[in-house]
Amino acid sequence: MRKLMLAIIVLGAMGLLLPGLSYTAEPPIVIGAPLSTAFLYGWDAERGIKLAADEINAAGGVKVGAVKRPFKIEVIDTRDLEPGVPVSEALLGLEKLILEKKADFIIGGPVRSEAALAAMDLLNRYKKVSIITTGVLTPAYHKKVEGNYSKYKYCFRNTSHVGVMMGEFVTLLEDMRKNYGFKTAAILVQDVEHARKGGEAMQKALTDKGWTVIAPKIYPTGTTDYSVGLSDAGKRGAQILFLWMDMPESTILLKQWADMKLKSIPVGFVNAAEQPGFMKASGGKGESLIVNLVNGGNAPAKITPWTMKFVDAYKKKWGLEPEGYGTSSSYMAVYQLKDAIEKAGSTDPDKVITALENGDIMGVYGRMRFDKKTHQVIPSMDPKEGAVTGIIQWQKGKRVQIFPPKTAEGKVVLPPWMKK
Amino acid sequence: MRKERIDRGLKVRTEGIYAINSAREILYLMGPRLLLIAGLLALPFVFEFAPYWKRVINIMCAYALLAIAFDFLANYVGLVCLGGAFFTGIGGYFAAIYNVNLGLPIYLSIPLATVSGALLCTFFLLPCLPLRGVYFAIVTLMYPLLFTRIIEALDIFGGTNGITGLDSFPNPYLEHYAIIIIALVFLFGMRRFVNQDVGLVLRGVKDNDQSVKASGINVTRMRIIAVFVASFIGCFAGAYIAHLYMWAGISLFALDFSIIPIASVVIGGGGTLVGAAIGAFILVPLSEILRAFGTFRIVIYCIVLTGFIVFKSEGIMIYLQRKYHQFERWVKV
Amino acid sequence: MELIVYGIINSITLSLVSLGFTLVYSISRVPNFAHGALYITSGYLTWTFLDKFAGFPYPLAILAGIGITSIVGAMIYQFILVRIRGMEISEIIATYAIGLAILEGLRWGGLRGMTFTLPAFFTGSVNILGASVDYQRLIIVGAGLLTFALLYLFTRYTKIGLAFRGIAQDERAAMMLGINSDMTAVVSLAIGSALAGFAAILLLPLGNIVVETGYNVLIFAIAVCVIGGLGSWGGVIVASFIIGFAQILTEAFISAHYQMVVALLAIIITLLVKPSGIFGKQKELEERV
Amino acid sequence: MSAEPILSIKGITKTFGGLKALVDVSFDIEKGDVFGIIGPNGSGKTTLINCITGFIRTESGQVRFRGKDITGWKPHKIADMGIARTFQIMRPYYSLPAFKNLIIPLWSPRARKTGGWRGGGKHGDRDTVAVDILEEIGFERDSRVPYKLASTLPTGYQKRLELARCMALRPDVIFCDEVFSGLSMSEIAGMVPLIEKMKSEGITLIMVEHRLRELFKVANRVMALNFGEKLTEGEPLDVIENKQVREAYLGSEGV
Repeated sequence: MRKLMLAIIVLGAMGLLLPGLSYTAEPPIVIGAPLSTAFLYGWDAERGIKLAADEINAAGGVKVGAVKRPFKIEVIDTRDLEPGVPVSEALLGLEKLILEKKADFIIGGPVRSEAALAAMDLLNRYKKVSIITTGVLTPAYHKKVEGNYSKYKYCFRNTSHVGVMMGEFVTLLEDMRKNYGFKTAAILVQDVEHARKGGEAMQKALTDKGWTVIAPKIYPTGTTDYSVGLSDAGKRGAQILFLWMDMPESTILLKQWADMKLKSIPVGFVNAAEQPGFMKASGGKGESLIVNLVNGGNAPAKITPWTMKFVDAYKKKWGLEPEGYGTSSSYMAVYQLKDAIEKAGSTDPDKVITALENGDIMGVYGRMRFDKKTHQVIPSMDPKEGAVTGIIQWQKGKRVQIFPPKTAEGKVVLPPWMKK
Repeated sequence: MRKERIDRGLKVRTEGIYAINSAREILYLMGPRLLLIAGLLALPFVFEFAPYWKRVINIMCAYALLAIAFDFLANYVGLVCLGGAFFTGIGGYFAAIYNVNLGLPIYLSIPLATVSGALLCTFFLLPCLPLRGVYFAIVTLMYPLLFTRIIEALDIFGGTNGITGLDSFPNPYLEHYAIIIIALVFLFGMRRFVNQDVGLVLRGVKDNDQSVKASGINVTRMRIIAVFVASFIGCFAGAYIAHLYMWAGISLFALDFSIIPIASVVIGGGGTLVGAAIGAFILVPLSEILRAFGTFRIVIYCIVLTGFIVFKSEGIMIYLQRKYHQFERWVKV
Repeated sequence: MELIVYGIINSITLSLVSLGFTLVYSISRVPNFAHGALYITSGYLTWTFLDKFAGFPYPLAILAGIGITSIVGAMIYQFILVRIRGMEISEIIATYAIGLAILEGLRWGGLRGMTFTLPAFFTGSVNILGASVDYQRLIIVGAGLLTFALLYLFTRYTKIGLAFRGIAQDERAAMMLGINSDMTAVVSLAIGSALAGFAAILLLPLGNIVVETGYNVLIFAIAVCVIGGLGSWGGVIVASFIIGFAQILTEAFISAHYQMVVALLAIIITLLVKPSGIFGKQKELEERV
Repeated sequence: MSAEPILSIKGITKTFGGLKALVDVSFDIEKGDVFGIIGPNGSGKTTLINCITGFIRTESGQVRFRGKDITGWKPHKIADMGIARTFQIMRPYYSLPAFKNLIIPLWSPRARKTGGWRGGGKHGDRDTVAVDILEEIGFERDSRVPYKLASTLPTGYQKRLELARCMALRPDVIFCDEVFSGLSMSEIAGMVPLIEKMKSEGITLIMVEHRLRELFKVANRVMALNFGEKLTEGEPLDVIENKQVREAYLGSEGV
């Protein structure tokens, strides 16, 4: 037992020594990034953050008052997207960033909604400003900020949420109705809170607009066969398959759809279909699929002058196109933070919060402003007014921005077997 | 040449009976225990300058409690529970409901959640208690999954988002000492309990339940008592974690809460209770140190675990005990 | 009508997934919790051969994938399980830990994201009884039935198959008759792993290769085996059909998100009503005290 | 009073998946009897005990103890009534020292009722009683034997421990399942007086045995089973003269 104690003490000493890194004249501003790095939403956010920080540091750093301080990025693997890992594990990771890595600000995750919601109390406890840039799509997040501003004022989110995305989808579908005369939609969603809520909201919205909607089919995570739902949708003449899934098995659904040659076009939030590699993975069967990448700039597009600059810089640094949701927003969050710190002239949380609330910069995916009450980025269909989404369609194996109209580079193309 | 093992002077090899003559001998016996108690109590102060590691202490003690519960059930009652997460989940949700929905203060919600959680767990496990063999293991493995799915499907208790906004502990020292002291109390309490007459009967159930039945004792009732005790410990850990992170959600039923305690018991040494706790004290910090390796730490972790099972199945505790009570020397044959 | 078609496909998929697990358990009494990991390993290896070595023929890659998986399975027994044989809990923990190590190791080694997949053998679909079925699924059904038939013949008419059955029924007696129990256990693990790999090759083209599938496969394999009776082959097939159809019917008539709840409830009810499973014999033996 | 047998078994039948283990077995046992049950291997002796003591459910038939129907009761209830049993395959509580093995029966509701453990409430009391019982049954009190782990005891002591476990319950009836088997002659010689002592204390004994010679020294009535069927019942010597019994045993035991 003595050996054990000794071991614990030695381990503890290591823990003490680790943060004691080299001390420079101008201490860096530490940004902690709690991310589930083994997953798309984790690693693309990590790359986005690192890219932005490198750019800023190369330009001399952040001007805090009279001195210029660099950004330092500390990434930690929270594992929160892995099944079987408790949220407390992710929260412990967050605490490690705050307490041991001495993070001044948090950007990125936690990625899973429930972990992010649980993290809000911790952020209040340690008084750390955080910008959520990936994962978390639940409206509960900003509603919680609004509900108890003084407690949760530390929490910002610069990506979209289900409510906004629904509006965008409805507009898109309405456009398609006008163009092609579609009127029936089937809804297939994953059994998680935000997807289910999304499915319900979609059903209601479309019914209100006069669509025939086949009641949502909710699939548990890990379902491997969708034939029943798909053939049902096909029989009832659905022209739109509205999907909301962030599980890998959604590829199965798309392959089945292509094999069945259903006379419908899949539209939705499908995490498996975001990456450039998806086309190869699906054996070309994802052609015509319309996917929401949540924010513009997660695929090459011309939204603002900055967009392609960002895409090119990303390609240069990491050797591939931005892969999916979380890339552009994580990148922007660093710039928003830089802007806020410079305006506040300090890293004091309260001052930075005020500065973030008043921040207004043109970014990769439009104008970036936070709502003062909810700390949610203000969305818009027009990049000049607010943050725009990035809905793309897979056309000839490439991701083509098709929505919002002001940023569109191409038109919706129907699957070959749908053309009469 | 052959290795010879000789008992140190004091210990008479009749299982638990000692003849104590001097203060030195008392110290010999009590020393390790005192060291453990003092060491644990001192931890929050030792890590005063590494605040993050203070947080690890809390989780470490919570896992130690779960490991003790597993060790007790598996090695003293013969019920292998693969679902420690079931206990933490139920305990955590109860704490959240009491604290958030009913507005009870933290010093009421934790004890109430512990008791009611233990009752509920026992109730759900009742059906598989009369059975022998692997059924208890399979059912306990399935229950956390089932509850996750039910909460998900019925969208109750906050659905997949969980319940947030639980009260945290009023001050960090209370937070540390609440769990450290409770862990110590359960540790030594359970060690005492298994040597009480009731505990002996439970151990009898493990060795030979038929014979216990033939002795006129209702085996199922004994198992109910044991499951209640274990789930009491587990639910406390769950309620504590819920309050520690001010949150309860379906991932309180996560597999880690089942696996890490089992691994702790394997590494620490089964059937000693102390070994279980020590296993957790080693594994949890180890897993923190390895955090930088990302998922690779799970690989390291699993290899260590397999290594222990295969090559050192007695575990660290029993090994240390042997080294402490005996010395070895090479003799010529 | 189409529900029946989909039900059959789903059931055969399930039984393919769980056959390897049952085979290992029935012969060597090792609950192989690394089953899911072996499943993914085989898929990943095949993918590696296809992707890294240009022009590698697909059938050869499949053979290599299954072959290596089966060797891995045999090695797990030969080097690890043999030392803890008979201690059920140690076996569970050890196999589970190995499985976890393989899966997380693969994840660490680069198996992340959703861009890994195997090509389907044929693409396109056909209409059967009003249900549209793609060719890959037809192949699965065919291959599944063929596997059952081959296994049946193997255990009835070949020497080693008969030895397997002997061991499965009474290990001690079989040992007295000169059957090497360790050797058969190694072979059984090799065959069980190969079956897992075979199932993976058939099923993975439907979706993509991700680590999570490994965990799901394990859960389904256990579910099917518990309901069918641990170690009973007939039970596996019957139980797959029960769960398979239960899932399809739940999806069609209640709602898809109760699928998992139904499967888990089925397990718990089975355990409560007939703990040994539909075809299990353990209860009967246990009663003899 | 004397008209009522202490244990009365009527028409017990049990099959294991088509195999008939017991067919319509009936017999009565008077208080104070030492009742022997003999028969070749696989004739259903142990199954019979299991049926009577509730470890196996019977398909039909009735077990009455002191006039009370106890058919289908749970084993622990039957033990609580005062029917103790030993097991053919001994498995003492290996992880406990010998004397601690007795804590389990002493803790049972029956032992508390019958005063096997005389109140007091102090922790040490059961230990004292346990050592007393062990001494009665032939463990040397002052040696280390009663304090040794049960797993380290020699077979003879394990058999005694099994009997001690029954005695701790203060039972009215004890079923002994092959207590002599696996013992050396000298060990058996040590056991016989124990049986006689129990008999003299008024305990009814039912003994399943292969060692007929030793059995006949103590038993006053014997029943023979073969293939689950009762062949005959009566005085030991009459039974052994029975033609069917001899046929059943021919070549298998040295009668």
